[in-house]
Amino acid sequence: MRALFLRDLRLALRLGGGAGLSLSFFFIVAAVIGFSVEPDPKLLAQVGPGAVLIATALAALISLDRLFQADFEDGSLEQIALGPAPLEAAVLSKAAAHWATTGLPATLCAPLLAQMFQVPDAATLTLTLALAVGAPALSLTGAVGAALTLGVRRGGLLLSVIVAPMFSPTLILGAVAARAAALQLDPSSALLLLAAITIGALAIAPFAAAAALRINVN
Amino acid sequence: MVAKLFTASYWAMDGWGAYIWPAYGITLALLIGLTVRILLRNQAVRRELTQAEARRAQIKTKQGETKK
Amino acid sequence: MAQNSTADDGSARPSIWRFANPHEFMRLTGRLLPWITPLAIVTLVVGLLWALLAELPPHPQGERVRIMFIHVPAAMMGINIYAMMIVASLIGLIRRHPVSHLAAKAAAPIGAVYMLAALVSGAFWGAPTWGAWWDFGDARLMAALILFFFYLGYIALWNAIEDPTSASELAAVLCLFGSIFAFLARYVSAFWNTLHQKTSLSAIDGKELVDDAIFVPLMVLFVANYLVFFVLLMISMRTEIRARRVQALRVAEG
Amino acid sequence: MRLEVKDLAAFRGDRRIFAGVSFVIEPGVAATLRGPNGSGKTTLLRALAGLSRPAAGDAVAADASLQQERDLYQERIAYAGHADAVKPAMTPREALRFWGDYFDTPRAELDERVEAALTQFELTDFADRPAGRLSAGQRRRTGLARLLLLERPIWLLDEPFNALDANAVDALARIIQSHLNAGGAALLALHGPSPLREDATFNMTDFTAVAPPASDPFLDGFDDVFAQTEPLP
Repeated sequence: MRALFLRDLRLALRLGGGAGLSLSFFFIVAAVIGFSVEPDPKLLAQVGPGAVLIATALAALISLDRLFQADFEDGSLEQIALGPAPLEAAVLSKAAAHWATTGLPATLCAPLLAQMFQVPDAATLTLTLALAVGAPALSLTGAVGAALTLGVRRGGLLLSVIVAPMFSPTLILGAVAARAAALQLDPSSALLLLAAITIGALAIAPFAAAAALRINVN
Repeated sequence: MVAKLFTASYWAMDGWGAYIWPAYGITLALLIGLTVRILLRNQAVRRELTQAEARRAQIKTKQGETKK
Repeated sequence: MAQNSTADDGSARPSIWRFANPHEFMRLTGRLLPWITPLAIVTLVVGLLWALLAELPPHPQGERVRIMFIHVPAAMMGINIYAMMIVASLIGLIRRHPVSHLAAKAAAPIGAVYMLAALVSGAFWGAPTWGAWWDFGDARLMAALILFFFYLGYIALWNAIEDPTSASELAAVLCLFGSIFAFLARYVSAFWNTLHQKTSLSAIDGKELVDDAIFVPLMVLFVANYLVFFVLLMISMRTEIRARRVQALRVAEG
Repeated sequence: MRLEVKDLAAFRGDRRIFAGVSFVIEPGVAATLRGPNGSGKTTLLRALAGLSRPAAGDAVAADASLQQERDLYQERIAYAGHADAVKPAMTPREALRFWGDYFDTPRAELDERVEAALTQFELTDFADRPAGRLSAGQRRRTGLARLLLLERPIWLLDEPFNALDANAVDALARIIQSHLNAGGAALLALHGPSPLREDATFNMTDFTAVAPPASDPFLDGFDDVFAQTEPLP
């Protein structure tokens, strides 16, 4: 399982410049949202957390399409399925590798981006915490979407339509947490629920994705 | 009760008619559209099926002849 | 997720799964449709006329309550149909019965249309009441919107996959896994209200509808919509079963 | 290791590919699977590898049954399909090291076994060139080299010799032979002649059922319902 995680990380670094590519996409999306909003500080501070959340979700969504497709095409997925580790574990390590190249860098860069939007410090801290807790759920549910659309040619669009509604609870709670912190209210309940969603996804997503892979790989 | 239908005030619905009637209208339009689509697809598939069954019957009779 | 490793022998057992055999289902629905269809139409017409013509008791909403007669049943149907799809998908995966997969596939467009109707009528209710056609803070409208997207994703997945057996199993996995988030969305968007209190759709419609003059037509419309759903479901399923039959014949020839 | 197949049947969607497949491969035997394209050779191999669920029947590797103890069964099987499972961005050495590690080869022996596999398949002189720049034959050999790392008693090989040049075929034949001498078994799906002694040959044509699948719920026992033209939808 660790072998698969390390291999995926090495491949991500070697092929797409690893986190670099998804990170630049993350910044581009946030910047574009920044352009398209009147640069009034009060407005930007409110839009900031939303921009960061949208950028994180899109950065994750874009790279989900190839999560299993590449291995499926060159036969690696078959061998992974035949391996000693259960398919669920393989899904977990692939989702972890996906998080490491999209969710994690976005979480680390969120404070920087929040400053660009003049988001108050309390909200920036909470937003980063929310991303740290919530971003893995994006990779896990995304892995299920990627496994479901494996057999579909050019399944990227279908993948987004299927996965976007699953991102909604995490994105809403992230925004609520940031907004609560900005209003000096207590964001802990939203953060706790975010953690609950991620843990729930951690428990269920591997089984759903593995079931979908078994259907597609036969 | 039905006579009320012809009074203008009924259709106005205290001024909210502009919201109530479209709500009913669109909902019914959606439902009718759905029903029509389902029935049309049902017809198309039934036509397809009768052709397929006919083809199958032909093949069966042809096989029947070759066996004799 | 049910791990169905043992092969199911597929023979029609004389148990309650009798209707799960396509042949039985066609015969059963063939007998059921002729009388349930007129019943559904009559109930719907009666319900609608009652909702439009009834003398309403004094109510803060005034005439706008009539939109509730459309919005509440539609929203309920949208949610209950998705619940039915979850059960059908579960049965389809565990008992490996293609007909229950087809039930979920046939129910999806109907559920999507009901959800859309709920959204539209909700917007028409919201416009005069809060002056906005859409309110992202309203938990019920947000849940309806997200569930509507799940319906679209489910239907899109079915159409994107050629092989009917893997399409049905993948759609079932999506339906079951997606249901967690559809359920979550219902409660998550209520969190916005913790930030600033304001009346919203979800706040009012529970209590005010208990009054008899409103409750009875509402119930009639509930029953009418269920009947309409069953009629449309049965017709769609008969179509789906015939389509699978055509496919099987074509493959057998091929 | 002995592989026994009992009455295996498989579907592709509604179509029955084969049924009643039964044979035994004794240790030390390399059986050949022949049959025209599309007759289900690959489907049978994938079913025996546990990749797809057979519709009926079972396969037993020594004492582990595919249907009951799938994981135990799969630990005895090594499968090499048409695709080589080699990432273009990885070099043969990295690929083999990854697969060895993934298949739980003890870390201590891993490097030594990878080098042995590289030399046996004559891959040493381009072991550090990314697979994307290797020829099809070289990539195929890298894929097959994985078999040596796994040390699995039963080999299921899907047309292993195509895209290989003459001496690569001999090298592979020698490797399979040494695997057999060590008590292993192998099932090869082949088109052309086999460079190995053909101890047993099975032909897919005797397993391909012509009649439509009996248990397809949408086909059998359905005719009367559709015969009468109902007015109903």
